[in-house]
Amino acid sequence: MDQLLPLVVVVPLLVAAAVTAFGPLLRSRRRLLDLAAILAAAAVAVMLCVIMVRTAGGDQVYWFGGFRPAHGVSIGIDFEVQPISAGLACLAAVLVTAAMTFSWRYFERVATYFQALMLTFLAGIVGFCLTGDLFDLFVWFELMGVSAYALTAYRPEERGPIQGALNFAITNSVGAYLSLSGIALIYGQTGALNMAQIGVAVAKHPADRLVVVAFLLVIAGLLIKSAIVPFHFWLADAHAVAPTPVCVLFSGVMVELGLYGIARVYWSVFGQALGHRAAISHVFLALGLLTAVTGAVFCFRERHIKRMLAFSTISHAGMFLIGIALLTPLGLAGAAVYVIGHGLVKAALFLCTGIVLHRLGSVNEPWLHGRGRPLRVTGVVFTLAGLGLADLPPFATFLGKGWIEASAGPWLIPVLIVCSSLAGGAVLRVAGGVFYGLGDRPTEDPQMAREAAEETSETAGGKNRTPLTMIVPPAILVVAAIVIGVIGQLGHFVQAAAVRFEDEAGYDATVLHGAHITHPVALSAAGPTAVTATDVLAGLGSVLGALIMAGLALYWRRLPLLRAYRPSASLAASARRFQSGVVNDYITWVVIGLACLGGVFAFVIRLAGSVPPASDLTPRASRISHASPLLPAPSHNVVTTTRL
Amino acid sequence: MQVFPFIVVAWILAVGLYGVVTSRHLVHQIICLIVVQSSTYVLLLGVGYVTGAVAPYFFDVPNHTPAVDPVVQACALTDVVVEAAVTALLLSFAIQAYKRFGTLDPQELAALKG
Amino acid sequence: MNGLAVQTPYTVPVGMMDALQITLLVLVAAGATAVVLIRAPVRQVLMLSTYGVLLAVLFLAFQAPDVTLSELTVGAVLLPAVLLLTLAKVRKKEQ
Amino acid sequence: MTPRQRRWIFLVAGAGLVAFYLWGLLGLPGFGRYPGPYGPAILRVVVAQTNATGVVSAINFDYRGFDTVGEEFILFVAAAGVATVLRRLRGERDRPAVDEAADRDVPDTSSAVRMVALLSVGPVVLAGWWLASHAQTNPSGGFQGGVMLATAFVLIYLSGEFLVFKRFSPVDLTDVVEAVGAAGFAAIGVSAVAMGLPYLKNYLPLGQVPGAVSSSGTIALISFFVGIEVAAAFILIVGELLDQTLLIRRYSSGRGG
Repeated sequence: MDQLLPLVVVVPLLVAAAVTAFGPLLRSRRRLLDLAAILAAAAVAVMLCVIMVRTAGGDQVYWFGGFRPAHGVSIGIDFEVQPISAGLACLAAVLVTAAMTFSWRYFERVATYFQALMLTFLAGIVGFCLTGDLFDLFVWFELMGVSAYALTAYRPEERGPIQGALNFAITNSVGAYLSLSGIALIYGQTGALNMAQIGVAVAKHPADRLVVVAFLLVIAGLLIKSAIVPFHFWLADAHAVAPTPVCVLFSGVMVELGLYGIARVYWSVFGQALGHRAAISHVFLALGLLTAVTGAVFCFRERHIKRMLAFSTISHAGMFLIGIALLTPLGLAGAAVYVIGHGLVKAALFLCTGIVLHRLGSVNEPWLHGRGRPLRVTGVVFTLAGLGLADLPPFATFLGKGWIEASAGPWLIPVLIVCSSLAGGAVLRVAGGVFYGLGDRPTEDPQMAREAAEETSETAGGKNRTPLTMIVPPAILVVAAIVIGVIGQLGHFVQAAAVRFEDEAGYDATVLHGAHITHPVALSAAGPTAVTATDVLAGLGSVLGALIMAGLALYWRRLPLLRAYRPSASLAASARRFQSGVVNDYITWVVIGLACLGGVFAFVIRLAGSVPPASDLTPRASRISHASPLLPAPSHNVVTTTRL
Repeated sequence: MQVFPFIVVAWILAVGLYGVVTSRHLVHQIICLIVVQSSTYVLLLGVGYVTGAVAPYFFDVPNHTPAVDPVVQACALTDVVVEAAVTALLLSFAIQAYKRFGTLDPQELAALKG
Repeated sequence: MNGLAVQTPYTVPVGMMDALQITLLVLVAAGATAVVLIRAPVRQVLMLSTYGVLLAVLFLAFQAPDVTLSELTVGAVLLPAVLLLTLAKVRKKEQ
Repeated sequence: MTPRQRRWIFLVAGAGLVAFYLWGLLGLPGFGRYPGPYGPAILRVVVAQTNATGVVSAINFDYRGFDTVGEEFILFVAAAGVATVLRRLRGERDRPAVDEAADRDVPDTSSAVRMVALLSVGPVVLAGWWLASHAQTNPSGGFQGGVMLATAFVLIYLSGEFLVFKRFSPVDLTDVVEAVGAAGFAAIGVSAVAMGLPYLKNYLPLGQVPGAVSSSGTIALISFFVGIEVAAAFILIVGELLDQTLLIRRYSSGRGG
């Protein structure tokens, strides 16, 4: 058994404890502890890369405490590692390393707790990605949450962080407790906590009402964490106030983790039993579209740079959900690459914003207009990252979006172009206005100005030179986004990983019966991953749209027809009514969202007649029996797959 | 009796959520969050109960006496400690919010923050 | 059907256990409602402590002594203590 | 939304959600009819495999020990978060270290309370350690023992001046002890990995008498470390809150309250 798997989670935890223990003892040599923390995060990233490559040939299962399942009943906890889960965890480790390197000189007075909290946050993410046990998933979800709450309120001197952290903590806690209720519910019927075992137990008979309710409750916490409309309100508050290195992690990987959780829970546990794949796909597609459009519109309207990047993350979360909701290997592969590309690019954008905050002391776009000219390198990196966000061809974001569009069909292309151009346009507007002084001085929105002015610099600011440790990480991240986008056979590797992720019967055989499956069964035919002309056209279209939107935003006073346009007070007021900052509203929206989703699910699955799942797919329960358990040789799954 | 415990679970969840939504005082809201979480304990232990079985401790009862499910109790134990941790953190946020804003009403907090 | 799997010194006839559990469940539901409806912070904390004790006794009826002990120590003693400390800090300004 | 709107919207949507939840709950196999294989599967093998009669602690510290590692660090992060958020800020200074009596007419603790508190510190500490060390025999474990120990320290505050409490639990020492507790648990697992065994494998000798204090290998050891960590974490949390209540006051800084 591969001993790397537990170390990947335990090493950051041990180093976090060591950093806290030696903090008071090593008052003088503070930098030693920071270095140790950064090296630990880097080591985790390297280990995860090794694991990802090694699992390409076949999933790896690791049973803690040596308690292996006996004839289908698991009594311990297991790690079930697939390339997609290891890849997401690796992205998280890379971003944590970059964020901690960035904060080497960023914070004036770094208490020892910052590194410890970042490392436990990383451990929570890695544990969440790799675990194969449903309650373990909740425990790591909670560890990641508590670390995030403490990191959001890391600067209690300011007013904003406390209020943002409160909203974040209360909303996500309610989500976590609903997820736990869902886990308890499904445990009541199947008596199992291991995902594969639950999947097999639940797949034996068509989905009854308990499975539907349990599925929705379990993904309730995950929907809130992945900021899907109408559960997304907390994200903008938490983002706008968290310290910049922390925002890198919130946007780069924490939101995507919620979506990974939904995909994992759907495919490994509930997918087979729920059946009605087309209906469920349509429900989540609608949610994804709604989130993508809402995020993009709010992003373009926002003048507070961090809050704008937060809304662009919401918009992209919607696009990832669209990719996953297509339920095809190509869609999932596209979402995976899009997540990695977006994570790198968004992290670079946040780090550059951190540099602006460090040097100029504000994130209020109107006030910063033209003041960013001396920050030449930061300006270049920010603009490149903005183009990446707008899906410029060489970037990984373009590759991912291309596959999603190829898998969904032509109807999705205009929607994604509009969303990308709005989100990219907002970022390019900031790039043009702040770093190059293009366009006219924008009018001050008093309300947002007060909010952005609140964000005093996290350090004394006003330094004349950007320290190297602050400019190198974003540059490396942008280059990495381009390199990943250009790798040749990436498509084949990620698509095979996506097929493996969606193969439920293979997952059960691997976990419960120790089979080593090298050729997972594709539920629906894998699509072409070559970059086609339409992809390039779509990518260029969205970049062009972004440039046009940025130009319009910067020069709208001079354009004849737009001169009369005043940003209507009603639009701002209505937006303010929704994004009210009152946590009571957010919980109400959570309840409304869940009630509606519950109604839709109940209607779709129960009333539409319980189509026996067997006709949809290869029944996972029966396949296990004839796939002769404990077969040492890779079990050849010779079963015809029915196209969706 | 088959269903009554689960009706109580749904009632506690509903009351807890009502408290969180209509609360005008942060500490009151955090306490209602504790009530929401306590509904998960009752559900967990209710799901694992076996009629006529003893507690899963065999120091004075023969080994293979039919016992209640110990796994849910381990999960509930983990959950109680998680509750204490999250509540302590939320209360420290509430203290800081009071020192910064001078009020504990979420409505005014949002207004003051701008 | 006496519902008894085996006779041990601790098993209670099922009829009596049902009645015990039903009353405790009703008390816990009432306790939860009371905790939420009381708006005065200090009184609410005291009610939370009572609710913790009620929950602990219910878990005893569910044959879960371990959870009873931790609910007693955490839910009925430690959390109210921490809450009262918070309220002491928060209420001081109003005097 | 205004509070009134919010109340009505919640009543409607909440009713829908609770109805949906109840609709699912009624699908359960009924109270008292636990169907699952997990519980009986563990109950069959637990005494044989771990020689522990306290099955819940055996699950918490051995079968599902990895959950408990995560949960320990949740408590560790919460204590670190409380310390981070409540630490003394630029605009605040310690008040002269007199116990809070000036602007509140609080009578100082009566000698009866001091006596009872002082007398009960000993038994409470003893009970705490007894609970932490008997995880594998009867319904007790690291958590309950640790919380009991933390309340013992609060009794010290009740029995004497707050400064006595501070001398007994200086923040730095508590930090170190808490980190040692959490790291100790994770390190036991790593020691198994170092010997080529799976993480958290119970490799210590199990002892002869099931449920004896010395039996069931690493379960007793892990419970000991968990007890330390939980006690230290809650002492830190209570200590920080006591600090806030008694010592830290906002003084000169112009920004006011």
